[in-house]
Amino acid sequence: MGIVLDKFPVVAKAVPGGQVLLTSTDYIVDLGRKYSVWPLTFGLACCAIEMMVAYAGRFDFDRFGVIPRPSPRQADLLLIAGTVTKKMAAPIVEIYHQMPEPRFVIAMGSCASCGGPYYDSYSVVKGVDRIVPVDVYVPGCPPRPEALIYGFMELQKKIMGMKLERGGGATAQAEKGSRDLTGEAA
Amino acid sequence: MKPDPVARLLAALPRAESAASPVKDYPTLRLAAPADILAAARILKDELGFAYLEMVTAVDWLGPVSLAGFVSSANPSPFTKKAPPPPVAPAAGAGIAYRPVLDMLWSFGNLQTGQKVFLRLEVPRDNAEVPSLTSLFAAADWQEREAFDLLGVRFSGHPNLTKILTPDFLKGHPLRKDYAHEKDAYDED
Amino acid sequence: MSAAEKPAYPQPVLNRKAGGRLLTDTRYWPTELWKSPWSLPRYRAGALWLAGIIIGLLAIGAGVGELARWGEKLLALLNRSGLPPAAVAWAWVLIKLGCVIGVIVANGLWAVWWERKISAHIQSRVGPMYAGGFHGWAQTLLDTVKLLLKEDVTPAAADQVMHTLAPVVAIAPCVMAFAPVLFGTELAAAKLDVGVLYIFAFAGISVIGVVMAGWASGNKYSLLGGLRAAAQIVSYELPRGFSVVPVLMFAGSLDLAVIDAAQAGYWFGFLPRWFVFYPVVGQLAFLFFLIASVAETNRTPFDIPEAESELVAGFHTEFSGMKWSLFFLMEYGYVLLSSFLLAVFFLGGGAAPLPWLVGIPSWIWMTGKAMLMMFVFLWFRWTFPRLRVDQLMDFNWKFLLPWSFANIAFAGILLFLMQRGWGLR
Amino acid sequence: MKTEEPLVSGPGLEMDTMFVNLGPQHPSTHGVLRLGLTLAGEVITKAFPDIGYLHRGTEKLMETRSYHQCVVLTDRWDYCSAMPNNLAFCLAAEKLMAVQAPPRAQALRVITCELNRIASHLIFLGTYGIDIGAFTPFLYAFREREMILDLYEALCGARLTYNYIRLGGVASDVDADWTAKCREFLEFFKPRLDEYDTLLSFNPIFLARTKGIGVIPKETAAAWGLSGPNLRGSGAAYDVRKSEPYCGYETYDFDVPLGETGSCWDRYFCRVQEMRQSVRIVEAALAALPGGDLMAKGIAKLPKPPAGEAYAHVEASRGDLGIFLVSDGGTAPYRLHVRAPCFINLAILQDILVGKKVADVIAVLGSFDIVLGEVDR
Repeated sequence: MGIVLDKFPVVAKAVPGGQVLLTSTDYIVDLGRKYSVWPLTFGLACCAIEMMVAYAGRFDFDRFGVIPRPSPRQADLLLIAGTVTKKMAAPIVEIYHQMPEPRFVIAMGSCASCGGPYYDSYSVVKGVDRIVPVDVYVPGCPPRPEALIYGFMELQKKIMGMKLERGGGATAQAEKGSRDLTGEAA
Repeated sequence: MKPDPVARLLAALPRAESAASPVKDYPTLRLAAPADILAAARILKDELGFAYLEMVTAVDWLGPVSLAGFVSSANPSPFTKKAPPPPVAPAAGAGIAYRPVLDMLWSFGNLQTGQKVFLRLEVPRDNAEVPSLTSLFAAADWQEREAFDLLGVRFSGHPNLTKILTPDFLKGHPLRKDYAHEKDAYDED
Repeated sequence: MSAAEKPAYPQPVLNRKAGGRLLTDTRYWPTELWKSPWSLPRYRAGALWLAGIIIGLLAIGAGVGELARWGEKLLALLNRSGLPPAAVAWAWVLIKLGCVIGVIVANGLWAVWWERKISAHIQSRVGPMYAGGFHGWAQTLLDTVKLLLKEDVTPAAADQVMHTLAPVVAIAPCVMAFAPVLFGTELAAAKLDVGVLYIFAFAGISVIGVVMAGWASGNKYSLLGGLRAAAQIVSYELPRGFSVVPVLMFAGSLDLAVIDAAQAGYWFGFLPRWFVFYPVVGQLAFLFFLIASVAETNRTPFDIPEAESELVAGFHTEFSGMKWSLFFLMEYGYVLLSSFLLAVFFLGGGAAPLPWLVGIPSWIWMTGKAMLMMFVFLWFRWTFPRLRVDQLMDFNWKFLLPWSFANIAFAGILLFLMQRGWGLR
Repeated sequence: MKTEEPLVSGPGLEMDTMFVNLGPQHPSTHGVLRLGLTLAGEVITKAFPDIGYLHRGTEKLMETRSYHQCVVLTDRWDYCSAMPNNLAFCLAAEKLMAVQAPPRAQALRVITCELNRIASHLIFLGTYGIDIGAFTPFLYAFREREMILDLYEALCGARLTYNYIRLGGVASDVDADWTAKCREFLEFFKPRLDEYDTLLSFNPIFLARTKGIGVIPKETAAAWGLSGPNLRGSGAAYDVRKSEPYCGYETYDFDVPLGETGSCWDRYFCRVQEMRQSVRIVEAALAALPGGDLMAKGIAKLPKPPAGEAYAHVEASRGDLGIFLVSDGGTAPYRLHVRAPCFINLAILQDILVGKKVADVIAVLGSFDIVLGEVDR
């Protein structure tokens, strides 16, 4: 039932003053997405405790408009907080595909980024970017809540760079590795 | 006076004897045959009040661990361009009797007196078959499944002896010293 | 420590600030807050801001005056504008409909932000701050912009038509139920003399939308949530209806305007003749209606249909984007509806609490009381744990319903005494 | 307690059941636990807990790590209270090396472990409130916990994975400013405990949801091998700090709170009472903090303990955490088995969830206070 803006850039370019209209729509849409990124309540290991502390009173994630949503259908952000084991890899991919576009992924902690202290374990996926495209990596074991919030603000900067011409972040991305959300890399 | 559990067990089980190298400062009893464990557990539970099964595990005495069981991430570290070496290269200890055997361990506790008893049993590595204690202690259920999953010890009479920790597609028993890990979908880059 | 006793490896130097104080000095410790909260400057600034906002609103309200007058002026303007009477009637209906939908949507935006701020300050944190400037006032606006542009996911296992229809069937009765609701002494979209009956009739339909959502999502959690919602809302309709009967007996009619008029005047010069101040009967009826309304709107301690910790997100697990926000709009719509009903039935909607407060128009009093009652709804959510399904049903059928019947009997006795002249004049 | 028995039962009258996955991703499974529930309406007829979603195989990794490096991996088992993990491993290794930590280090170990017990029980208090539906105690509990984390940050530099208790002693020393701040926290914390009692412990709805639910008699608790507050909630007085005191626990006087019936509320209230006892212990330990150095002499950079087997167990916040350590004289432990209390406490769910409603599943699961890092290791 949401408004579909895929055709809007083409139409806006045809209209004489359209470019201004397009950039201002981009700005408003990105502002809306930036200030209401809703993560999924999804903690795996020790980083989940630091994520809960980031939601709690002292570091208060709610200042940025963040409400943890239990269901993947209503979540925009998949915050992988903890070690991704091989047995948990399939559910994570399934949850990622259940989330509606535009969706983002933060790999919180060194376990989610590259396997961390379990770099030579037989049952750990060495980094979540092997199974899910990741937008922001937050180093640390576990990263401090301030580090998580800094990583989140990096994601907000990336979201501000999204353009409707590039499908507003809803374009199909490579299924692995780090994700190029705003097209600067190209 | 707290009854001395080891003496009582030595009397009851002729083939058992007090362990030569006990678990430090705990009474340890080494059994001779797998069948003895059920009898010993029943005596401990019913007569001596050791109604608390604390631990069921095993040690694989094959030799130093083989590095094939560890699969580090193939992408080398940016500084050395090589996969990181294991922190400690496993080497055979001097004067250690490595033998192809799984040294089983059961630990029973008496909540009232705070006493502990350790039972040891050596079982051949290839078909390690031990009677299950689930009929006497409900706590044995998951610990035996873990021993089966990680070390490959079969517990006869266990209601649901299946994998509990490792992923379904992982073949072999990881905590065995000669475990070699076949690369699966999540290991390549 | 002398050199000999130095530990084998370097001792980490604590990151000391100047003057030997540790990094974690006491300024950031909450213990300071517990000692004298009023001494901290930002609390005084907050209090001044609040007082300023309230006085400003009252001044604007007094300036605008009775909205009903403006309504009549607009209607007179329309009549004079030379349109055919049928067109005028249609235009007038559309204007009223626009106003009602505007109130509901504005309330949706306001209530979500207000709830997040209330819950934050109850929980010793600050809530949305950066969205749109001072205290994140644009938070809900930006949420809506994002929700509008979310991909609209209909799960494969879901019944497509029912899945799309469920939010519509849920929100439509809520908007229709607002027709007879009084926003000031005469300010209502439709003056129905069966207002109360109409409201309860339409308020009961949206449970069908909820059950449709539960069943059509093809998700076991939402099925459980939907069936729980059906059981809860239907069974709490009864005490909600019966707890209002004493009010109807006192006012003598189902028309909201008559109920509102019956509460004008003051006992002993200062106590307003609101139904909530009727001895025993008024307080009990108010309490039962409040509890039943909380249960109707699926809010804690009765929020088992979308119990977050058990059923992931209850009946709206499989809804994303705008469809999900329609369910939220329905919930806050019913909270607003219940607040206005509480204000009209028990708190003498439109009547000033003290005789000498005359300058302020009735819609300010009505909205103020409704916001007060909405605050109670929002406050309940962050202080109560959640009841279990069967406890909730036992509470309704074994406590709330029998007591609301008994309350009707008490009302009958009180009415009999009043007519005999012994009770209140 | 079976909350609801189907009144009419017999052949052909069974209710058709529905299989629901309280899946690896669920708001109140405290991590990645999958509960396969077979539901008849709202009542559960069969429960199958499926774990292993956080199995990182640390027992295998430790066979190629030196003893100092193993201490780092112990923090990640029960990450809500990492100190007792370090302590258990260090006690086992010290038993092998026949080394004794100096008195000041032992006192510091007691202080940090008890503070960690308070922090871990505060996490439990917060998340159990959310499971039952009250969101606010979570925030208050985490506000107090932040103050403890500040103390840890000043002492060991980390908030969650401390790596503070090392082989033969502790890493860093405590100065006057730290002890003053610790006492200030204890003074601040005592009235907060009474506040939790009014806020949650004696809240009528909370009592209705937890009293008399998930009752475990003493014998069943012992048979299933429960430990810690779960066992003491059923009335069995077994606390490792009393039965086998380590690190000087016999010198502090504290009593062990016991529950009466073993219901969810008893387990919850045992933990709240334990926080009060931990405050008493920390105060006593701070008062009688002996001088002296922090590390035992003769611990090499790459220790090679003599061949042998040792078992050491401590009273961690969640139960009786034991480490069975086997050394073959090499630089790495030859075999290390963790007697994880959460792993063993979780097994009882298969038995007591039958006959409960879905809401009770969350109440019972929450009352066991499991941490998946320790369940799966």
